[in-house]
Amino acid sequence: MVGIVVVSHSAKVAEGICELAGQMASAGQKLIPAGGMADGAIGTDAYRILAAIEEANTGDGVLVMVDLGSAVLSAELALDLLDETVKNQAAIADAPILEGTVAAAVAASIGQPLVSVVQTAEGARELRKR
Amino acid sequence: MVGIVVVSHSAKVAEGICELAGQMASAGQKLIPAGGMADGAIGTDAYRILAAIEEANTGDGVLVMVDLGSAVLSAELALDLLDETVKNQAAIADAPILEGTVAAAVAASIGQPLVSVVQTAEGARELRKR
Amino acid sequence: MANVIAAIEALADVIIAKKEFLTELDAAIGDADHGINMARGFEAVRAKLAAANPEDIGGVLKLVGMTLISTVGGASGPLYGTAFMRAAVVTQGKAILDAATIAQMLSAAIGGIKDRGKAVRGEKTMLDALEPAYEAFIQAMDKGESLSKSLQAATKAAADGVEYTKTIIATKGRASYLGERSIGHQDAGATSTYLMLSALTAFAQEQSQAV
Amino acid sequence: MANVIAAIEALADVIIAKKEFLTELDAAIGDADHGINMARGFEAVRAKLAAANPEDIGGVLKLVGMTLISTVGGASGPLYGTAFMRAAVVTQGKAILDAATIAQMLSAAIGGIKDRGKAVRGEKTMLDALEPAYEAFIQAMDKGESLSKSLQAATKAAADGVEYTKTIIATKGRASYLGERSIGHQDAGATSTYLMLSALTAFAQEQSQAV
Ligand SMILES: Nc1ncnc2c1ncn2[C@@H]1O[C@H](COP(=O)(O)OP(=O)(O)O)[C@@H](O)[C@H]1O
Ligand SMILES: Nc1ncnc2c1ncn2[C@@H]1O[C@H](COP(=O)(O)OP(=O)(O)O)[C@@H](O)[C@H]1O
Ligand SMILES: [Mg+2]
Ligand SMILES: [Mg+2]
Ligand SMILES: [Mg+2]
Ligand SMILES: [Mg+2]
Repeated sequence: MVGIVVVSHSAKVAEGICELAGQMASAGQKLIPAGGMADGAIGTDAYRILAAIEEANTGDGVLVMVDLGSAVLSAELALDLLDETVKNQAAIADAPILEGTVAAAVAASIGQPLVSVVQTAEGARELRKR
Repeated sequence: MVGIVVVSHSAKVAEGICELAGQMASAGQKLIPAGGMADGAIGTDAYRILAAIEEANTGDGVLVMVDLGSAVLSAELALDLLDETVKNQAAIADAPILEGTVAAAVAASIGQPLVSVVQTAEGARELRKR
Repeated sequence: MANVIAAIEALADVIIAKKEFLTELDAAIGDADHGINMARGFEAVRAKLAAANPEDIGGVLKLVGMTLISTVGGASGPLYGTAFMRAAVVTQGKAILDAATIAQMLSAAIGGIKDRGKAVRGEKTMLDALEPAYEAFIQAMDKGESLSKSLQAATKAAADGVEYTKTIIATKGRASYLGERSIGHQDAGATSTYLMLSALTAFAQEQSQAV
Repeated sequence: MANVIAAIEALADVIIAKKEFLTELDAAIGDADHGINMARGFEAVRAKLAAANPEDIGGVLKLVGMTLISTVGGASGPLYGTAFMRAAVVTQGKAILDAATIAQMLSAAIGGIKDRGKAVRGEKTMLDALEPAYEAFIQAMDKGESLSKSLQAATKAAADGVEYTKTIIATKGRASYLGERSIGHQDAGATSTYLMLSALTAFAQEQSQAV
């Protein structure tokens, strides 16, 4: 199963999104929050993201979901800091973080490969709310 | 200033998003989380949303941001339960909850009217992350 | 009034008894909370009914609706909540639950669910149990069947509706995330609708035998 | 090595001293944390440098870069972090900070920031201070100016770059949310770049006078 890392500037947001997506996911689904700084401040930390990606990877790759611009910078830096092998198995989605994570968790849980899980996350942009 | 209510199934998510958006907002900006159930469970509660809308409204209207499908149902029900006058001043955005709230908070903070704030929130769907 | 409250208690009993079953159904194609949600809602309903003293059927149903809205948490909260609130409107000032009133209630409830959820039959929701149940109820009544028999027909139609949900794709609610993979599973909300109808039917039967 | 560490400490001093100023700049068109972020980062850098014993300039800069990455938190974290990491690469094995090395460092830093942030000059970012500073530095060096004078020229160009950021629209980073309304405000990141360059310049001047 593709693992999922949720990168937010807010630890609460990352944890909450993982909880919500976890409701829709199968038991073994990795959903790892990487929110906020080590000291609890608001922000993103590439090393925490890196550790989360390693934790989320069970061999089928990792989808990285990000909230705001600077989270993308930290996530991309985290990928650059990773082993080439893991790096090639990780993808940052250009998708709304909450909506994309929930949709991706369903796709990952049913065993979809990374490309499809990324597509599902990015397709969440088109989900209509009303 | 247009007030903003953030409706999520997760209290953590709603609070965290309000914190993130608050960083970008002016001091007087109302950002009211309406997350989870009264007992802390995951879910949405139309009466909590209703109370949050009333709290967020300073006369310039309220933007309601929602996470997943059933939050929309609860938010729409909350609008139906509101006074006609307040109801006509509230709008549910068809927008990604985190990205839309942050963008909308900026727009609301600079005094944009409700229609523009809704547009800004919904335009957040087009923001590219990479 | 007492028998309406007793009827609601019968609904609460079955929902609470089937909490795990409903949650399992929701786990397969949703977020594994429908039984938890509904049981939380009906526990609260029980407590509210014990404390309140509604004046008419409308008062009872409004209390049920409001309580479900604020305690269920899932999509079923605003949906069943709206259904009961709408049923409350058509039973304002009424004290006796006769067949015509039940028909009006079911019709109002369906209207509420449709307005709220914007679903139609065939989208794998509670409507796939409730709408055929309503139609079967009306048909049986028109044929001159007793209230009890008509409710039996409604419950049978709801059961068939639940079966039917196994064959279709969910296009509303969380199960729609699964698309075609939702086929083969019965809808949790249709099932809770069926369970409530069957509890109401059993309750009506007891009542009619007691009379 | 000691003077490189001392130079970094000079950067830390100015950033920490200007924490509130930088935060205010960011409050106007961003999220009011640039000073907080940078000061947290450089407090951590100070602590790390006190505990570590880097072997060369590259080792110092790598430590600075890694520490900023894990402690700054904002966009400036990965950006300055990458800048220092790239500068570390070109100073591996080096112990003396001469003009040619500084030129290489600045160039590597700019490359790092551009790769990471995908911005170009004119987008109201730190690049609007750093790139002109680099160019002025090179130009002064080419004219045969001293290191100290060349750094002065670089700092002057960075200051002009900060002024320039007041006249343009932000198209990268959080200030881009404001669009045209970002005009009239100076960029916080360009300002912290300027401050660090000016601290480095002052430090180099003291060093040259001491020699
Ligand atoms: N738009 C809708 N219209 C009608 N019924 C719906 C709709 N969305 C969901 N449902 C019903 O609600 C049930 C799910 O309820 P529940 O699990 O309590 O809520 P949630 O899906 O929010 O977790 C579904 O099984 C379905 O019958
Ligand atoms: N893509 C980018 N490229 C270059 N510099 C950027 C970019 N995005 C932001 N910056 C710089 O970062 C500064 C903001 O840093 P900071 O406030 O610490 O981060 P954040 O914006 O995430 O809160 C901006 O003033 C700008 O100079
Ligand atoms: Mg559910
Ligand atoms: Mg739910
Ligand atoms: Mg900032
Ligand atoms: Mg920030």
